[in-house]
Amino acid sequence: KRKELEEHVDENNKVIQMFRQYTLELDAKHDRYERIVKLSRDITIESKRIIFLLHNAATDIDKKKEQIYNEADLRLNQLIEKNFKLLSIELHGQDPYLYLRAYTAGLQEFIEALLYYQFLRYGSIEPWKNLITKFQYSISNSDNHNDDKTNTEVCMTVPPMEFFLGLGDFTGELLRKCINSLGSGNIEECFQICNYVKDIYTGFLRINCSGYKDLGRKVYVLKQSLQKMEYACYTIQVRGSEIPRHMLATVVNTVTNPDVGHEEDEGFY
Amino acid sequence: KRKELEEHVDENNKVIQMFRQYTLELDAKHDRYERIVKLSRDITIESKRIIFLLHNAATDIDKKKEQIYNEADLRLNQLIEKNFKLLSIELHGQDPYLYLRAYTAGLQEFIEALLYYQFLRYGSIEPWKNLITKFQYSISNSDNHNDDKTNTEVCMTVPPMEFFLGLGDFTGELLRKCINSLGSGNIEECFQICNYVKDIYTGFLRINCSGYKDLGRKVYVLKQSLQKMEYACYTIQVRGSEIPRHMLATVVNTVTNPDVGHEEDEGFY
Amino acid sequence: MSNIVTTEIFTSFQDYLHSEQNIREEIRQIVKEIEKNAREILTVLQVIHQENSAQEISSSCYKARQLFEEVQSNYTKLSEVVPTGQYYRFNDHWKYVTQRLCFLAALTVFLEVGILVSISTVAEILGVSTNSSEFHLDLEDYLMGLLQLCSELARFAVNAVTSGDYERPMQISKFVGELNAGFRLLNLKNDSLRKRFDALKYEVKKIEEVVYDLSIRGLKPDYSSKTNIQEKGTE
Amino acid sequence: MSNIVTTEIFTSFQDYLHSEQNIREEIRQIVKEIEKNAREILTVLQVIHQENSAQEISSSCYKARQLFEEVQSNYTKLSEVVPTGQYYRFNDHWKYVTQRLCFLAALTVFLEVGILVSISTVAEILGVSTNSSEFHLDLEDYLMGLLQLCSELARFAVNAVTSGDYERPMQISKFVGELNAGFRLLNLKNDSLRKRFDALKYEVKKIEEVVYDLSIRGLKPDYSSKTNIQEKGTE
Amino acid sequence: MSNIVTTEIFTSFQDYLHSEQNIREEIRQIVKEIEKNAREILTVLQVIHQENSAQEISSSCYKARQLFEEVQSNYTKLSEVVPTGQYYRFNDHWKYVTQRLCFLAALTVFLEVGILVSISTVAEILGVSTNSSEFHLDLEDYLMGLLQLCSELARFAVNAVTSGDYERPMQISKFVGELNAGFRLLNLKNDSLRKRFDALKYEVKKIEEVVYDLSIRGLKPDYSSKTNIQEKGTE
Amino acid sequence: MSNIVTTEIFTSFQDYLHSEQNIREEIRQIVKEIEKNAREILTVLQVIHQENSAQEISSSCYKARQLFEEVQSNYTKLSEVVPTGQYYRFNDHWKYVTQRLCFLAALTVFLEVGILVSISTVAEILGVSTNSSEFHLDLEDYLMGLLQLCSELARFAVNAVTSGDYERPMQISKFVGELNAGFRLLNLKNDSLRKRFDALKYEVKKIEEVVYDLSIRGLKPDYSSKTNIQEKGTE
Amino acid sequence: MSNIVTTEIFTSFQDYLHSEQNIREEIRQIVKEIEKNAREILTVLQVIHQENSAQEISSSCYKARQLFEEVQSNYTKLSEVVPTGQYYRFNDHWKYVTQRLCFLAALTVFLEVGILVSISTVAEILGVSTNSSEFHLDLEDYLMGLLQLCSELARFAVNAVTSGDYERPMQISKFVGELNAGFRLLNLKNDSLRKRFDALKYEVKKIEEVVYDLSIRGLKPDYSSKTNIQEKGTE
Amino acid sequence: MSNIVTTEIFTSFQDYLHSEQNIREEIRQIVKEIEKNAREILTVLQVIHQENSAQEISSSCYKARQLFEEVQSNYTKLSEVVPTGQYYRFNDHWKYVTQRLCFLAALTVFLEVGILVSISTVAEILGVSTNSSEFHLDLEDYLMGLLQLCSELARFAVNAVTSGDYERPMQISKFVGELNAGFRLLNLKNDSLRKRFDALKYEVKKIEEVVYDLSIRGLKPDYSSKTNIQEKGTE
Ligand SMILES: [Mn+2]
Ligand SMILES: [Mn+2]
Repeated sequence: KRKELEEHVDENNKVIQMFRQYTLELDAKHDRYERIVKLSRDITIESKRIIFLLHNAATDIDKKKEQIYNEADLRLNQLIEKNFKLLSIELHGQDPYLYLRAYTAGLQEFIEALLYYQFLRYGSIEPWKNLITKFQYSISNSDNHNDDKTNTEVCMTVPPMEFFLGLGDFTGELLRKCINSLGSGNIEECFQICNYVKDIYTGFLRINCSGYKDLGRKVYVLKQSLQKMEYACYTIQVRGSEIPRHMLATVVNTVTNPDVGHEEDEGFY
Repeated sequence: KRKELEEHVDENNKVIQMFRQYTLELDAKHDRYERIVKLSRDITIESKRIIFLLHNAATDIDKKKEQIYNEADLRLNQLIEKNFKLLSIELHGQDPYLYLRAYTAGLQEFIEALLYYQFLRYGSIEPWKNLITKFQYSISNSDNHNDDKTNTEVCMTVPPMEFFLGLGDFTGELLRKCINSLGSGNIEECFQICNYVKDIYTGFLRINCSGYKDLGRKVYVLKQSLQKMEYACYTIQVRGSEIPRHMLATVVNTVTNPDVGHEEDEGFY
Repeated sequence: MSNIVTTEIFTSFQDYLHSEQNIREEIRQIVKEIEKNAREILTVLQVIHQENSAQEISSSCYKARQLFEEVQSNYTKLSEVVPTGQYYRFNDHWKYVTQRLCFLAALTVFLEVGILVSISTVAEILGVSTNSSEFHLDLEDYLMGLLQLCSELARFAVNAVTSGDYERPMQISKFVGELNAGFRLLNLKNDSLRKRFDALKYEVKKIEEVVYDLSIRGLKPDYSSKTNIQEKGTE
Repeated sequence: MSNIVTTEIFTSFQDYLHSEQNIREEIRQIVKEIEKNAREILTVLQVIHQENSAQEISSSCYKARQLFEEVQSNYTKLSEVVPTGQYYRFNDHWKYVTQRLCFLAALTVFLEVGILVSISTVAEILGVSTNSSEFHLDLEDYLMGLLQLCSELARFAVNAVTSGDYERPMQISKFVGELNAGFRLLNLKNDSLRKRFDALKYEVKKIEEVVYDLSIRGLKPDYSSKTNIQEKGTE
Repeated sequence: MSNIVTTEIFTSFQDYLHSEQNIREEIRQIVKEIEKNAREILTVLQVIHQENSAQEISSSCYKARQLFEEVQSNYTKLSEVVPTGQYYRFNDHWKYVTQRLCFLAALTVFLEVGILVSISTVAEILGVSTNSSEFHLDLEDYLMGLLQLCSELARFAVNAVTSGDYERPMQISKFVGELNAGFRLLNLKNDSLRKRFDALKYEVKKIEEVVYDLSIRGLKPDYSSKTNIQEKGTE
Repeated sequence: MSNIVTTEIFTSFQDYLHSEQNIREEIRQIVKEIEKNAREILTVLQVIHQENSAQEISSSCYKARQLFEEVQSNYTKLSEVVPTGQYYRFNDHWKYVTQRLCFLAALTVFLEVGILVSISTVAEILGVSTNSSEFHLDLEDYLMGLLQLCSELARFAVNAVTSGDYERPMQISKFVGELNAGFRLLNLKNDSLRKRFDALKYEVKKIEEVVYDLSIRGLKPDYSSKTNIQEKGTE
Repeated sequence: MSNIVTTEIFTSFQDYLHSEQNIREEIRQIVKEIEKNAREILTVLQVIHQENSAQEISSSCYKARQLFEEVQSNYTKLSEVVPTGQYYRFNDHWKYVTQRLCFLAALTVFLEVGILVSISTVAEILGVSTNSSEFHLDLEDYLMGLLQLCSELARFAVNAVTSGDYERPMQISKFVGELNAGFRLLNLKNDSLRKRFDALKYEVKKIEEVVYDLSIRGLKPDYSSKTNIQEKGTE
Repeated sequence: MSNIVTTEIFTSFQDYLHSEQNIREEIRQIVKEIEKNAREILTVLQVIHQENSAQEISSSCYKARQLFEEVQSNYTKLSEVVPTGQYYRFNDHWKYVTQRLCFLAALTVFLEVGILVSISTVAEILGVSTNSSEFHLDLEDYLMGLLQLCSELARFAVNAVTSGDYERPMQISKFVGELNAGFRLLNLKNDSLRKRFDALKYEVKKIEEVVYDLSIRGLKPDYSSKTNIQEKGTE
């Protein structure tokens, strides 16, 4: 498009010829970067929505819970099958670390969503090495219009660091969940989450975070969250001291489920 | 899509009904905001490319110059006719200030490109009130599928502030142009640009910028740029003192255009 | 030549900024008045935290309603000063106090009839439009007001018990629970609303603790059997 | 239970970080060596700014070439330490010195034969691959090196005049002019390259001033008639 | 010639700057002493947080009063050092410690007689004027002191319960409640006073929760029937 | 009972705070006007940077003088609003613009008669006292103004050369050199004055380089032989 | 000639700088090891926050003691690397980790025998001198460690209650209260120690509230009658 | 019991902190004096930038030498105040002024005899030891002083030309060139020394441009034939 305008440049000059080549390279890199940023942005938004959806799974009706889990699973898989596949194709043949800054936000948010889903549904999370097996794709080489039907194996690069940054954010969602549980009388869950986060915190303490500013910040936030949860558990214990602990859950449930509670009240008081 | 999952929410509850409505409103706003951000980003990138193109107009061959100006004009108009039109449609019926933060970057970069184009081609820039006349659109109401062919008048809101922020950036491009001119021996242009920026600076001095942080920062940068240009002009004058001023341009031209210069050298020395 | 053009360009900008500053100054004066109103309404309604205030609450609501009339006339002034279609250009000035007044209106209505006030009713109480192309009530400001209400109600629940009123906490618990469920429907961005909503959980927890304290001591009134909760306020 | 899982997860992370730190430490040691090489080459080539250095230049280039051999072996070591496909994970460590070496290689070639060195030749001089999936020379680092070269040449032009060499400024003027034209073809983002390129304008200006000073005093050699500019260096 | 004029001008400035620095140095020394006094008074009054400290409180107040006499003589020194009409030029030096002493004076008076000390009484205790054209007590510093007092009293309420003193929290609740109502009347600017006042609401809530805890367990003394609250302190 | 006392205390505070806010509001309005004056004077004096402005300078000084009369009447208003002995309580409001006006007055006097204006003359031009117990001109503000002047003169020296006026830089060099020597005598604290003074050395250098550029080209007028430098301005 | 002198001067500097860099590198390696030890000790002692950890505490202290032996040998290495009289030249490297280890040593001793460890005991545990002319333990680092201890104990008090251990908070409250009183005696400069101490008051409050929560529910063990608190830890 | 132990521990700390603050205060007073000396020496030596100052330079050096004697006695006082082995604990106080005095001593020696002063000579001039276990002159401070010297000499070169002294720039060019080469040998860390050294290249360039300006106009004296450069200064 611009060709005719540049006639005034001496195309026979060797320097100009060199720089023509350099321009192509630079432009290709910038364009790819922009495309990856957009892909990452989409992943971020959808991951946030999945987390939102999962917070609604705090219901006692198992059927609804199962439905929500199934939908979350489906949408997480769609991210893997569609969005991350596109991302992998962009990164294929490139040094992924060159573009990491462009997609780290989306990747971390996805990991946060995935871990939260795993924790809710299965009570524990999968390690990094399981995660990376999900990101393997087979792409048909249909770019060239001949009948070459060979496939190329492609995979997403997920540096462990991004996994642990996502893990840090995940504990933020656990804090929300823990305090919500307390408000709705689900005491055992509250203790369970708190202990789980305690383990994670102790895990991070063993890591030498110096030189990794992001990680240090996450651990700091994690400690804040943990102390809020510990204080919540403390409150339960202190209040529970006024009646026997084993009756506590019943009382709290009675209190917070007025519909159900009404019938049971008769027996209790 | 999510409908079936939310059965556990009591849809007969009045509060829930109210919040269902609120959710629709909030989501519509966020979605519109996201769309506007994307439109603005496209405008930014294209405006930067037009500025880049215009810097290549520093050639002595008038025909090439004209070609570049024509292409810039075309592409600026495409932005107005296409991208800004889409933006206007998004903003139609909305309070534009609600979304200003989403599109101010693109708008300012466009203004910078437009002013630079005007300055290069016509030697002066148009005021804000001329600019806003360019952004008026007529949109057919073809949303409803009947034959209602009435049109709606729509226009882009360009607050004067964004115009002057763009104007500030525009002087940054003038600095580049001025120093380039000096390097290529175009002395008169150098003085001309410097004086032009002096006027703009004096104009800004009369404005009370307190409370407008962005504007204050632009004026600060402007002063830096101006002093660089003033120093460049000073250098010309001081060096010019060693031979009569009227011969200076010739000498510098001789020096910097070796191809042309070779023949004239004979006459001069 | 260019000098004259430049001068013209900048003179009109100067006028523009000057007139903007004038508008802002006028807005600031009116908002100051509204803030004073809000402070007075808040002071009037603080009676709920005093011991044995049950009887005084309805007269306080009445006083608040009178003060809301002043608020209305101030918002009318404000809407005349703000140019049409530029609500969000200036809304930083009144955003905060409007949220506060949404809280106060919602509290008044809660005290009067025990229900959640709708955004259109609040708009009416403040005397602003519900049409977003006029001077209206922003949805997010209304929602922020509701979150402030929850915080006040948590404190109210505690103090009601101190005053020996064991029904109020039950009413508040149900009310805040419903609000909480409502908020969970919203797709919140990582903004101030989200942050405030995260804090709501702690208030829900606090209220539950009060209800729990009552129930283990057998002080919990048989609230759910009282079908006519709204009527409580209006009696 | 979860405790064990957690422990496992973190232990492997700890190992990962540990091995990363080891790699970084090794890289740092090698880069330190390369920096030392670069400092030595720079010192050797500083001879150009001394008075009447014309004769010594070619022997300095020779010394520089020898030092570049050490550089090569150090880059080979580096490429063995950096895992395949992770060039950009660690490249902050050698980015700066590589730019500097691009500058020095380009300066050497300019002094030797008066032409602009290509990126592939620089890669060869440094002993790194040109294939971007291996340990290669980054295009932006090469370009930054060229911009540093222009800055050095501007200084060289000034000092050459002091030494009475009036041809060198003409050669430099032409060379930097072509480079400038080349850079103007690039679509630069608002990054460090762009900033450095903006500074280039001032160096171009400085060189033009030198040429101008020579020409008004009739000291300008009839440079353009010398068709064989490249040969100047090799003579 | 003009050189001499310039020199003269600057020499006289030098004297001026020098004398200012001397004044600041003197102020700093005196303020250091006052800070030491304040620290000692605070340490003496910390006894309130210890278990079963009821008997010791009045003797602590007595010790505090003695220390305030030292404070007075230090403020007298200070007022002699600060030039007339320049109170606000230097007041950054003593602002902070003065706020602290207002808090300590107000705490002492509260412990002694259970009432809110007036600004003129605090001025008297510190030995400064109330006339703003002399070395006086700034209103904002007094108010900041009161806010610090509320914070200390919230802590006191908690510790009193631990010591089994269930009346103290009731007294504190009433006292802080009134202070809170008072502050609510003020139209505060968006400054440090405002920020500190915003923190007050958390302390009020904390105290209310202590009272709540007593109420629900039937530990709340029938405080309102005791008409003679002031007398409690004076006994 | 104590409630009434508390209320009374706070009501009187409210009056106090209210009247303070009114004073600040009045000050702000007047300072706004003074800032406008200052901006106009600055704009008028910008003529010095234009090409071939020599003739217009004296008429610009005349215009500036007229504007300073408005400044005077505004400072008179200001001095009436600020209560006696509270200059330093409110001086943040006018500090900055006063420094700017000191700069502008010093520039005007320099353009008119080529000498350094004294603090008492500036005080006179602004219409304020020199007695520090009244509404006066603070020494530090005057010094800050002089430092701003040096910065403007450095720019002026450059632009004067561009206009072909080779005497002006000599005059400026001498003037700024003396000011620099004067400031060097002062033992400045580590404050804003110090920071600004540190910047002065770059401006001195800049001006020296201008004089250098003229010298080496034989353009330096034989300035020292002109004994009557002050007269230059007054002609 | 002078060239040779200059070169000699700089060559000797180079040696000097080189040896300094070597020292720093060695220090860095050893400090890295010490940091690893500190992290391990911290991890081991985290057991206190786990539910029902009472039995495991003494075995954790034992493990910590073993790790401190590694710490000792590392400090010994460190003291050999740092030249005499240059402790403060390099102490930025180990300052932070030393504070951390003071905290950990103090925590271990508190868990073992319930008393405040003295600086000389900590020095012994770390294997450094107490004589400030050798490689010693700096007083400020020890104090910072104590403040870190208070923060950990506040968290411990909360988690102990959750585990049903109601005596621990009483012990902690007494211990931290005494530390707080001690720090209050110090006239701290406005440095990091002061900032950290300001945070202590929140931790004291936090612990007091835990004790309050136990008191009001009648869960407070009759702590004061247990005269032999130190023995608790040693059992 | 343990209370008493704690109190004892903290009381001894208080003494410790108190004595440290006294040492710092003493140091501050002495350093203030030294700063005054440094300011005076700098003022005396500023004569080099005045026109036609050649004759006055040696008398200025003489005055500077006298002032250095005061400096010596102040450093002696300082060395008595600083405890053995704690030089680096307090050296922030005198670091900056010592660098400045190194610069001034080096300038004096350069003006006197045209050579680079050695670190031991500077230590002698300041009256401090060169033995790093006593109160000594830190190598980095000496190097910083040399870098400050280069900056002053660049300015001197410009002003010498203005005064018509065309030899001085040649001397300076050679001197700074050698210093630059010396610094280039050093492997500097990324600290303030490095930053300052990076600035040196601009000063070298500036000086080279001055020499260039002289060369192209045929004003360059035939400097290299003057073998006895050092003698220039001593004449
Ligand atoms: Mn999240
Ligand atoms: Mn731009």
